[in-house]
Amino acid sequence: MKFGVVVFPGSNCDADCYWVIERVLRQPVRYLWHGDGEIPDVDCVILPGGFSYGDYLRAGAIARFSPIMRAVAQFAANGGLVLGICNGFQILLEAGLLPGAMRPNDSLRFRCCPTWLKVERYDTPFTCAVPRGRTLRIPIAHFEGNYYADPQQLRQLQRERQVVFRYATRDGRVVPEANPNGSLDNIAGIVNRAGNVLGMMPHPERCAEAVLGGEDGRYVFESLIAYWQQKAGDGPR
Amino acid sequence: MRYMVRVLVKFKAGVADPQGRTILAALHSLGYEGVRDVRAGKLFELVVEGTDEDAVRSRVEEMCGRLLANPVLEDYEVSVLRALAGEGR
Amino acid sequence: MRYMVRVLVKFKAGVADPQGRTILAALHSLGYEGVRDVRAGKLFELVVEGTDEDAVRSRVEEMCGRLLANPVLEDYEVSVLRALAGEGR
Amino acid sequence: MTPEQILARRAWRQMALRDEEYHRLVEMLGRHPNWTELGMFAVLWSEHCAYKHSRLHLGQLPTEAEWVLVGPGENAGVLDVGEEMAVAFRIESHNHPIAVEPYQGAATGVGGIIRDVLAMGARPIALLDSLRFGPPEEPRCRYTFAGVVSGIAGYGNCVGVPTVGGELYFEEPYRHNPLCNVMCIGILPRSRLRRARAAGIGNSVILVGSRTGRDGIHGATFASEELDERSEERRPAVQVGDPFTEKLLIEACLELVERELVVGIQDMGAAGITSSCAETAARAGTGMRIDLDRVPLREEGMTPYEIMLSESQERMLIIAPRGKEEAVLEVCRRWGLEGAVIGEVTGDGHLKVFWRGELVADVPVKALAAGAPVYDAPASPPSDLEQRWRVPSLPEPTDCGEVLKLLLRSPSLAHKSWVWEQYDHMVQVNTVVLPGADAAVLRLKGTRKGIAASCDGNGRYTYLDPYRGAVLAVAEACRNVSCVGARPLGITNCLNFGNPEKPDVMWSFREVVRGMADACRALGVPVTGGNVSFYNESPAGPVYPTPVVGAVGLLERIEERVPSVFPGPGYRIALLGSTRAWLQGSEYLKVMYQLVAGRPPEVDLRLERAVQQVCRAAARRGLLASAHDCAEGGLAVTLAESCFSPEPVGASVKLPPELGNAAGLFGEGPSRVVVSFAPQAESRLRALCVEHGVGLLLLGWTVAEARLQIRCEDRVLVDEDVGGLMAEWQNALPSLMG
Ligand SMILES: Nc1ncnc2c1ncn2[C@@H]1O[C@H](COP(=O)(O)OP(=O)(O)O)[C@@H](O)[C@H]1O
Ligand SMILES: [Mg+2]
Repeated sequence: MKFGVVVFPGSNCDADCYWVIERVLRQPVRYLWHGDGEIPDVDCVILPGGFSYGDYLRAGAIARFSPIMRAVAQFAANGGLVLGICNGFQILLEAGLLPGAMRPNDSLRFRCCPTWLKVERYDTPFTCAVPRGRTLRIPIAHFEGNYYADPQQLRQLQRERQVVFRYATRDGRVVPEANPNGSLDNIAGIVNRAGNVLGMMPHPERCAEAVLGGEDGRYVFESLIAYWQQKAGDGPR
Repeated sequence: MRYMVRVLVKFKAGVADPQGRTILAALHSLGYEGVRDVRAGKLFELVVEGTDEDAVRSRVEEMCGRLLANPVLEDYEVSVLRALAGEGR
Repeated sequence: MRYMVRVLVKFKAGVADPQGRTILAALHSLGYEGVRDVRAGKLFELVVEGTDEDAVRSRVEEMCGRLLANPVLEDYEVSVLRALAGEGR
Repeated sequence: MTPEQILARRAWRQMALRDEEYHRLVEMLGRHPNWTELGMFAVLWSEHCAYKHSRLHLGQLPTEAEWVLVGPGENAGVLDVGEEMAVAFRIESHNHPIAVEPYQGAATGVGGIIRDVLAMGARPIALLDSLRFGPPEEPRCRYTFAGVVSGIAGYGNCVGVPTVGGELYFEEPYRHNPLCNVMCIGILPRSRLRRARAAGIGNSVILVGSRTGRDGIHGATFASEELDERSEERRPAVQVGDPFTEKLLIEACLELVERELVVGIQDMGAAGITSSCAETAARAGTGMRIDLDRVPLREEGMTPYEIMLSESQERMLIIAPRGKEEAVLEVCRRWGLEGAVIGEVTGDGHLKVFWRGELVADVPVKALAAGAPVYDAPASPPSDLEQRWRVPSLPEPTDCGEVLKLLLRSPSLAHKSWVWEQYDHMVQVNTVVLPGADAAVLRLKGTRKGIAASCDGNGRYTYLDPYRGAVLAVAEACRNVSCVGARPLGITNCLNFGNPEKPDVMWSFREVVRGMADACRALGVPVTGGNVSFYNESPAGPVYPTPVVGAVGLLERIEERVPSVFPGPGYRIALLGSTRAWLQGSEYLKVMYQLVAGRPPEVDLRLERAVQQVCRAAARRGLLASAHDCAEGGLAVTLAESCFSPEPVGASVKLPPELGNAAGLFGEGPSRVVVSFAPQAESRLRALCVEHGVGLLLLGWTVAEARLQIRCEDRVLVDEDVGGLMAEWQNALPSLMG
């Protein structure tokens, strides 16, 4: 499965995603430059974490206008798989590829710590390989991860089952104490209606190797590969 | 002509404003009990070229809608403060 | 009485404003070539109790000096926007 | 101002140059300087740039070892770690800026030290921060503390360099003079090592990064009739960090190095263009000609003086091969950065500065970069030194459990996650041992190795005895690195002191350097660089003499790292090394009696070295389940911290009679490590200890029930629920900070 990792000015988890895909998952991967207007032959586009344009206006606000984002929107509209992690999620929100917006954490402090995620859906390309019932331990690291949607958007998210990850306790209870940033309904990750674009604040690439203290993040990448292989097996390619 | 334009961006009513809340608490702890509410927002001051105030205002409003504010969360207010003398063409 | 007070905080002239510069570049790349300068700052809107406008203004100026702005880096501007009807005592 | 007016008004004095310094520079120049030249000398001959009061003494520090590729004198030290890889590292202070603007002061400090490491051709992979503030009960101190932490976070997180460790103390003398020292570590393939040298006549001098504005044009060299109050006003005293540009600068510079477009590279710190040009030319024995009309400016109407002295952040100076200018500028453009060819390397040994077609400065680079005088300032011990050593006789505590809790919530000992959760400590996916352990451990991608790092320096000890305090600081930094199983390869140091013109400050400075030199020699660890920060002094007095030691160590195999908490029940607990502990200078005296008193212990450096060797050898052989340096708060605090794993573990400990008192429980001292190990490892561990002449005192067992029990003979000294102790320790900082 071929991956592309977008490099925006100020991305800083681009190399981490690249590393995990190449060295841990052993899949082909290339960087996609923000200034390019086209997406080459890849099966999944990753918008990595970091501080595109320094997050100087709002996280993701400037990056969404990069030429590559027009191509990403097209790629997504054609059913391509798009994974936005942290700043990547913020960019997807600003670009309108996912509903809602991010506010600063309610503590007004940057927060880097492990979180436990309840997986709300297993029928997405991003979660199909997660063992049922397993709460995932994946770290966050952000200042603006306090998800907000207006009431109408929220109703739509619920109706369409678009929430994929919620912050939870270790045993999977979604309670206010488990919410690290004030996010609405403990939302940590959502998909678009079609289910091919996911945004998540936690960083799966930071816990894909045992030496870094956990491997739960691998499930996200392995899901993508499993989904893709299945699809390739199903239909003509 | 060049104009000095002020843009204020605030959270919409109803959107919780953690920064405002924190500042309010800090002001109280400094003894400013009389402060009842604080809302935090952003200020941008732009120098913009244009033929007249109205044209400049509507251009900046467009910038707000596209970039300077996030319509899901924020409202904005544009005011053209003054024409900048001696710097126009 | 309660008053709505607006505080604008900006970097002093001469201080580098990376945020403003980055926004300026973004506006240019969106085609807003006519924008010549952008300075970014902060906005606070406070509801403050006080006997009259002057008292409120000078109290808020004091808050600016102590908390809302850092005078070595920033200037501030306080304006009392209006008395809030029906909410005073 | 003309040279005549300078002379008439003795304008150098306003620039903090002494009369004899002025005469010295006139002699070197062979004439009177003009205004711009005077400014250039004044900054480069300032204490900050020229180390006038410290240079003489710093020479004592050992700087060599087989694996040292670059020692002091460059922007950062560089160590060979094998497999064609090298590690660059350095520490620097930003104390004065944080006193006036905590957030930006700290942020720009991070930016500066990152560029030092970048200037070696290294990719910055980690930061550590060593912080000192006044009492946290004081709102102003909390404000400074919170601002500094968020400034480090704001900058470090944005540039994508993880902050993996540091230290934090709160003490009265830092009330008006908070300290912020930041250390940066970078890695590079050995072949990409670059020097800050302007070599090759005809090569181009290229300025990359932010535009030059009126930032930070020198407090020290400030003031004159020309630079009147109005221009003073225009000149911001504090600078604003731009981590976004810094991130682009990192990527662009590394790409330039990789593509062999860099002959020399230098960051632009204090005195910006002046120092970077003069220093690179001086190191290469060349000269330079630069044209100020080509420098991209942020503001209109800047004078040559201002351009030469501007300290605008996020700029680097690149010396590029002649003919490659366009290739360099192309890389800059791709990264969205401005670059400008501002001059060329010459062979005449002079820095010649042109502006609007005129020669506005012409100075021999050697005079600028190396001509400053060196002072041997008078030194004498403070008159009350021996008084500081007196400790009144004190009663034994009645409830040791309560004392333990008090110590655990003392802000200097409490859990620091309130700080490091604000730092991205994981970006770059190298952080194997996260903040909270004795030393952070980073893997070296592409090898099996790891890098360990720790920052240490207890100012209270140094205040009480500067020589011993410095030895203790070096010993602790190296011990922390050894506790995780790594071999200390080198240290960098930041020496924070008051006014060196005061004999007692100078004396403590000299004692500290002497102590550091002795400790480094005994432990076989070279000093590869550092920073001196004087004048940390207010009317209330100087800071504690505060040497901060940043140690870097190497783990040959990352799997051999040792955790600092007990892994679970059923392990043996022992005290490795010395069993001696002192209440002198301890946190116990401060917390219980508000006493900063007593002479801190002398380190037996032979024993210290042996203890560290045992830690490492045991780690390599897989004998240790955990190891935790026994530092501030003593044995009781160390045992408690060892229980504080994510799944709390209990410990049942029995102390020998001589340790069953306040000194035994809460006393501090070097060369002690609390270890745990599987029972079957005991004989091999013991053999190692015997081989190195190190003691191993069995204390007890880890147990499933999460209680910490410390007994001595038939007395129960401590019997506390680990969860409760942990809550005290974890909640202390958050509840202070609200
Ligand atoms: N300012 C700080 N920034 C980041 N980490 C810190 C800071 N202060 C302390 N820490 C981390 O907290 C842990 C405990 O620090 P400290 O009490 O100084 O340890 P030790 O006594 O072992 O040197 C260490 O892992 C250290 O790196
Ligand atoms: Mg320490």
